[in-house]
Amino acid sequence: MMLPIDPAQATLVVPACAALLLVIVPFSRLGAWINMLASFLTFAAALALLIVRPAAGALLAVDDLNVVFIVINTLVGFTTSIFSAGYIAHEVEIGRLTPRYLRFYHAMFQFLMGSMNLALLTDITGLMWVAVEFATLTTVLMVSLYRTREALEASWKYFILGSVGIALALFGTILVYMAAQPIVGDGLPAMTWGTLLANAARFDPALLNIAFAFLLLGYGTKAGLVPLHAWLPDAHAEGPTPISAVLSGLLLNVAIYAILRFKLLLAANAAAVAPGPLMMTMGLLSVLFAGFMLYRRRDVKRFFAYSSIEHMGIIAFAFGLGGPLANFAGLLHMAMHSLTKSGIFYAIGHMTRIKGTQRIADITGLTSSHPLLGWIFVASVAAIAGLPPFGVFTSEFLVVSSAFAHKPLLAVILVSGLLVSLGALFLRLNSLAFGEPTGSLAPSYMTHAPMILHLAIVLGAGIFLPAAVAAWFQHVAHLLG
Amino acid sequence: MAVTAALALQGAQSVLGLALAPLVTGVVRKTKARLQLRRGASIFQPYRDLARLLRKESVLAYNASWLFDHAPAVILAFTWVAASLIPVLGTEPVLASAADLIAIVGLLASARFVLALAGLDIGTSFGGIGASREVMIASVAEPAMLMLIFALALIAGSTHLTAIAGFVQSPAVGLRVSLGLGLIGLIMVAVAENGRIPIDNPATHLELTMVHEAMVLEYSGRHLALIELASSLKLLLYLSLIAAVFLPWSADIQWAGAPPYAEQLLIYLGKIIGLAFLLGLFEVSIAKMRVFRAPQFLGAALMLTLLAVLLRLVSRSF
Amino acid sequence: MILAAVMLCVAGMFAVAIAAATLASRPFGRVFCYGMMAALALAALLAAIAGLHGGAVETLRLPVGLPWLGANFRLDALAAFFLVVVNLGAAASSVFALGYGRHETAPKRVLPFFPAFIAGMNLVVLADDAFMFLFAWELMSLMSWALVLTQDRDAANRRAGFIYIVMASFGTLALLLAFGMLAGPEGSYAFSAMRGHAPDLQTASVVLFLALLGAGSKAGIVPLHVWLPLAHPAAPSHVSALMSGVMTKVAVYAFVRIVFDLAGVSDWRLSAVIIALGGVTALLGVLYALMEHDLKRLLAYHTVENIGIIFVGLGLALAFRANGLHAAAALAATAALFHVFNHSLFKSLLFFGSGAVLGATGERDMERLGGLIHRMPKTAAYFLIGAAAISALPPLNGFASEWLTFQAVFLSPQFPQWGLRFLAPAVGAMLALAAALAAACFVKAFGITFLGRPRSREAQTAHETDRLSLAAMAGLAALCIVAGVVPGAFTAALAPVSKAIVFDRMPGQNPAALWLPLVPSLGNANSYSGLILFALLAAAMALVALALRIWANGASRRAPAWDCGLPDPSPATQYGAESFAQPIRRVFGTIAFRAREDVFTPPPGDTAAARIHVRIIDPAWEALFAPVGRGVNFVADRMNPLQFLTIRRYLMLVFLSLVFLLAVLALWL
Amino acid sequence: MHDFVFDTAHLLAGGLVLMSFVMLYQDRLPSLINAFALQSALLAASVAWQALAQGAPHLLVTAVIAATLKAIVIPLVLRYLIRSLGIHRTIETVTGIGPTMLAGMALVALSMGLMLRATEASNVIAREDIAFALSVVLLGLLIMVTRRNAVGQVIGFMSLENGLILAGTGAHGMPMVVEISVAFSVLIAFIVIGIFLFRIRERFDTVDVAALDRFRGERQ
Repeated sequence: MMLPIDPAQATLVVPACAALLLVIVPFSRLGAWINMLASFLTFAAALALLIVRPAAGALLAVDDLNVVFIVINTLVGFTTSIFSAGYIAHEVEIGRLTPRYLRFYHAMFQFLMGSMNLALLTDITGLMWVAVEFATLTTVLMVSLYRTREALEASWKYFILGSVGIALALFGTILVYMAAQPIVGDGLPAMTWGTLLANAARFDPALLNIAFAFLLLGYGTKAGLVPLHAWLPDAHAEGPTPISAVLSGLLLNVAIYAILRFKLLLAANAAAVAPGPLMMTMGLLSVLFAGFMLYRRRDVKRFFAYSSIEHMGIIAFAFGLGGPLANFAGLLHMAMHSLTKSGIFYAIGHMTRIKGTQRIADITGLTSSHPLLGWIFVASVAAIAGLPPFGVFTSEFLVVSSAFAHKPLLAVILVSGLLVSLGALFLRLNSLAFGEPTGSLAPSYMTHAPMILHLAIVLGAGIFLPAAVAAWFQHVAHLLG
Repeated sequence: MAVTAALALQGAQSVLGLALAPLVTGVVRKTKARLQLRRGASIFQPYRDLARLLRKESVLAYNASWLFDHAPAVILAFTWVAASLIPVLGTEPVLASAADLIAIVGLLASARFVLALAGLDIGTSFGGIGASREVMIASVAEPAMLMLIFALALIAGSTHLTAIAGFVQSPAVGLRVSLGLGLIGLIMVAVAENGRIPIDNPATHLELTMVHEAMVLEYSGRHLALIELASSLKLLLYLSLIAAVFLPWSADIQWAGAPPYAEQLLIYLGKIIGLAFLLGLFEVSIAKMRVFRAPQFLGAALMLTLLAVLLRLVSRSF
Repeated sequence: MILAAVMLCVAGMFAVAIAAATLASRPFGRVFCYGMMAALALAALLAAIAGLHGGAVETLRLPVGLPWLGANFRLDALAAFFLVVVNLGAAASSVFALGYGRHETAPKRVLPFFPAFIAGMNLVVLADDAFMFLFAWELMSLMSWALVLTQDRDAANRRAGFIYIVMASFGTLALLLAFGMLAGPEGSYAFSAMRGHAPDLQTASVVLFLALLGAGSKAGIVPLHVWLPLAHPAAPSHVSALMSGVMTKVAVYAFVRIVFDLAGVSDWRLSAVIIALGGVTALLGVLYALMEHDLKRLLAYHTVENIGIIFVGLGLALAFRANGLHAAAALAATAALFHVFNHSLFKSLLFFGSGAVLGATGERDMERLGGLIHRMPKTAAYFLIGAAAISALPPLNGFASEWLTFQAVFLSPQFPQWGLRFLAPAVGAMLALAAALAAACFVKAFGITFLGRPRSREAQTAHETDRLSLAAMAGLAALCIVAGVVPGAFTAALAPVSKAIVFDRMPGQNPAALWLPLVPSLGNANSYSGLILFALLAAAMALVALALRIWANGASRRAPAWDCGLPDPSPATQYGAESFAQPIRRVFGTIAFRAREDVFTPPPGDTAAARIHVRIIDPAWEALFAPVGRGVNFVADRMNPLQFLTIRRYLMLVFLSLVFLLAVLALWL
Repeated sequence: MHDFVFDTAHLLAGGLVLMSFVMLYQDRLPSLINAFALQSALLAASVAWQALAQGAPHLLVTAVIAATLKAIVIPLVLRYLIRSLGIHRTIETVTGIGPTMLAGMALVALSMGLMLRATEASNVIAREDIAFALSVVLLGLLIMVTRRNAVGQVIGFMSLENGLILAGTGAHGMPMVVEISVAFSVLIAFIVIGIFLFRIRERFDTVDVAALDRFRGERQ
């Protein structure tokens, strides 16, 4: 069959057009519908990428690695658009948002999706950097949507730290170009993944090392790795809940993806220092730090933001460990985490909307007052804590076991970190989901479908990982070396 | 044929034990009385007491349950079975394979379990005192007893009383340190288990010192008769245990075709009466101790028996 | 074939769980769920018995879980035996719950999890690779956690649930590391691959340590037991029965599977550790129980004690096996496994009894019970049987297995190592002490709860529980008696298991004549016949009854209690749980728990009531758990300010880490 | 000819680093802004020179952008902001000037040591530029972390971007896309900052970041 544009371009064009359209459309309801439709089309295009793989164009190149990410990205984007329709509508009802902001919000949402897709699909390091930059700026604006003092401060913090990180990333990108330029010559080839990877072995290792230091810090800031994490909790806590879901579920993945790409270069160059130890150190640091920070959180969204930091740490650790098994585990964990965590944020959206507060202390007894929501939440938290029968258990099992096989001591540290954060998760779950219900008992009108869908996928992956998916992930894992 | 004969012998032994038990109590009481320069009742007084109690009607408290009603028979049954498993005439009761020393201790424990429950049944403070003190004492006495069994098992290579008795009769065994320690331990345990001075005073009705008597305070008539019979049977049991293990003199069985049960019975009676006399002597010669000293007393017994075991482990010659 | 049948039953259980989630609100939901569960558990039980007799090893590989590993299941003698334990308990508690379930205030919080919990336990026993094992293991924990939180309005239950889930995950991670050790760097996680290579001493000891942490924390080895008396009683009684009677056995299974089968630990020093731990656990467990006056918590603590006895047996088996004394090892192993079976019987029975009492009076505190034998005679009778059995009194099953354990202890002179020779008798003394104390504790439990005068209005107005509950209790009580009277039949059934784990079986059981006495070892003539004892006792009682009928005055008269002439009408004057345990508390508690009694007597003329206040300190909690909690809080407090830095300081962090990295590169290049 | 090219590039790049030091030294906002404007002008010059040296005319665009936007427009706007917001003119630095300068020296040494040894392969101008660029970037960061004042931090950030542009132009034949993106991002960044400053003006009495940090989440 002959499409006017191939699916890869579609994942970019659709959001772009939708964004323009949404800027124009004044009606919020219609805007929400357009938003959903566009996200769905993007998702469909991404799914199509699984079947028809377009040839690498001038700017876009689809390979097994970024297909994994693009599918997760668009899927969560789609479900989030469904969730945000109900959520934002309610925000307008209670007058927290005005329709003007709403138009802005929907346009920004599509713009964000588009730029993230671009970051994932592009073949040019510079272009990827631009896309990540746009994604950052968009989210900064969306975090500041509520205009409260807290929101402003959160987005200011996010903006400053984010732009510094972005600047560092750019410097790293330039350094990579400089390392490549003597070998592959001037111009675009020296910024194209394909040629870079092909010739990485002959690059100046010293330059690559410095470049990776900058890139890890730069994109690591976006991934929220300790000690670069500072923006993440507040940005999650003060922005609209759908944006928290997107941040945790998607933007962090994009940053990890960028780091992985560059890690490939270093892995291909024998003389360069192995990036593994660095990533493992930051990963373990993040796990332990987030685990302990969880105990003192009062705000439910900030709480789960720290849990995201912890899981980014696990993922960084897994990829830093390297080897097919660990990489497989890292990929699986990333997929499972973005699904589960976004689901949790949907649930939080429901409960904060019902109870009208984000304070953990003011939300109790959900399983009694709202059984469906409450038990979905319990299941999701159990899943994020790494308990079966959910997919996170599988990935954490693989991470720990492969770590233990090669670096037993690190595995022990990782395990203790996991235990600390599990304790915090269930300590808070105790008061959130159980006990005497407090606050409003009004039923939740918003749809539970996105949560249930995510939970179902995670559950299915935990029980039965289709051989096709596994083989695909394994192939990617081998790519990652 | 042989089996039926053995069974008959076993039955005879059991009945004999039941018949002798009050006599032993009588002998102890008489000895004590004499040593306290009283004339004291005849050694057959316990039989009269039992007969009198059996004639009387039994008075039950209003809230006495079926457990309280049936406990005495059960207690007597358990004690009786335990007692009849101690070899008295000859060394091989046919049912010996049924139970070894551990099982005998277990049977006594069952009896005590039921007795303590019966003490709690009416819901009086005295029953409670008796029961709680009884189990406290038993909780130290039983380990001591088991350690003794362990020591004997180490020496004789079996926990079976018949095997042990047979072994100690064999010329192979002479005086052993471990045996001596074991004997002392066994005596201490026996004193405690039978509620004798210095642990308990079978004759007292001074509330604060009662243990066994406090438990059976609410019993009367035939129930009390069964309890009394059971306790004297228990006393006999321990005495004949000591006799079987530590006084291994018996008639030469190979003397004639038919085993000389008459002689053995006489020897056995001699041992028992002698031990009963010694017990009386022991009881009048010391004073009763506070109930919370009892654990220390029994703890000493436990230590002695454990020491016996360890010595035995160190070297065969002990 | 058999494995497939069991797997089908497990699948059915999951189906019931899903169906129950929807039916829970309906009136017939309870009947449906528990009825189906009873049927499925019975079917699985029969299949497992068949497997235990057939003795064939079956394996099954399902294409779920990890794609390259699959989900492997294996049914061998060991698995079959524990399947019997699991499904027997499951069937009993399902029957019990059919009646008892009426008392459930929130069926929605029980019905969906109950079947999944049982299915998870079955899967743990069947799993044949590390992933499936841990998956099922953690599933079991999660489901039971949900059941612990049934009464989630009660803060104590929430705390119990929290401690439980954390301890459970701790155990899971420890087991994960243990499997990691066994699998080796590039090893596979299939058990069949682990069996292949025997680990060296160092690996073996680490594995044993991790297994003790993982399985031991689940089974309730002191000092990892603290969650157990909190969590088990919090659940509904039929679930408490499962958790205490069955789930701890699954933990024992995990330990046996890892240490005996997979790791093949063969070093006497390691076994000495297990023996010592078992002894300490048994003793401390029963002492904890004696200090307790909450009926269900008392029972939970007794689980700790019995787990200790079981581990002593296992440790002895390991020690004998390490020294190549296979006959002795067989004796010890059989004793341990037989006790596993017995304890699952009477512990479930006792929890059912406590559940019946709870349902009838709404009370768990023994200080507010009493006299129930008059209002709940059947329950009282069954509870009494269970109490006698757990107190190791002949001729019941508890005594049979403890007798075997003692026989195993008595074989310790065979050890070539002095350490074991001295350790065994010492632990034997501990076991004896524990047994005697257990008897004392159950005199208290039964006496205070069922005897005496009622201590509260609820106890006065209690009614006998329903038929099905009674039926479940009756069945278990009957099994307790049967297993005590003909232990040979059961130990004979255990022969293949002991063959599997210690390469030998206990002698002296020919299946033709199971009524013959137990002869544990051919070396000495020791033997025990519950049957003969039972016959003798029956005969003796008959004779006594006959004699009474002939000679005694059969008349009885009811009258007020005499009580030395001055009976006090108030039930408060009878002995309570606290006062009954006071002598033992003074003797042992002062050492074990630093127990202190503060007596307050008002001055003369003051009419205020005198008060006694007993303070008991749990050494395990004080030494282990409180410090961990404090440590976590301390670190969290120290780290928390990092949430409140100024943006400039955060920038400083970024800047410094950048400079650090560059400096490192500059120095290394 | 070649060494003349080299010397000039060297001179200009060094000038950037020098200006960074000057900015580091300033403790008054207006003079800080002046220093920044001067640095941007120098940057424009060096970029232009690079365009000549490399024969890459498209670089002139970057030079023009730098010259107009950074050297003229932004400083003006900043001055206007200061006046309109009535920000007190002196900015309190975290540490004294002396330690800051020493730290700056160390940073320059670090970047030199790192880069000059690293980029053996690439041509001379490139390694000079990249070395200077790195030190400018680091110094920019240092300015950001040593200034308590939002405007100060923004300026530090922009001088950091100057360093980036220097590096980008130094990299031989680096495609257009980068410069555009840099300029674009600076533009957006500045717009957003502007928005922020005004919002902050609405909400707070000062653009002192410390005032912004009063809330910092959960500290109620």
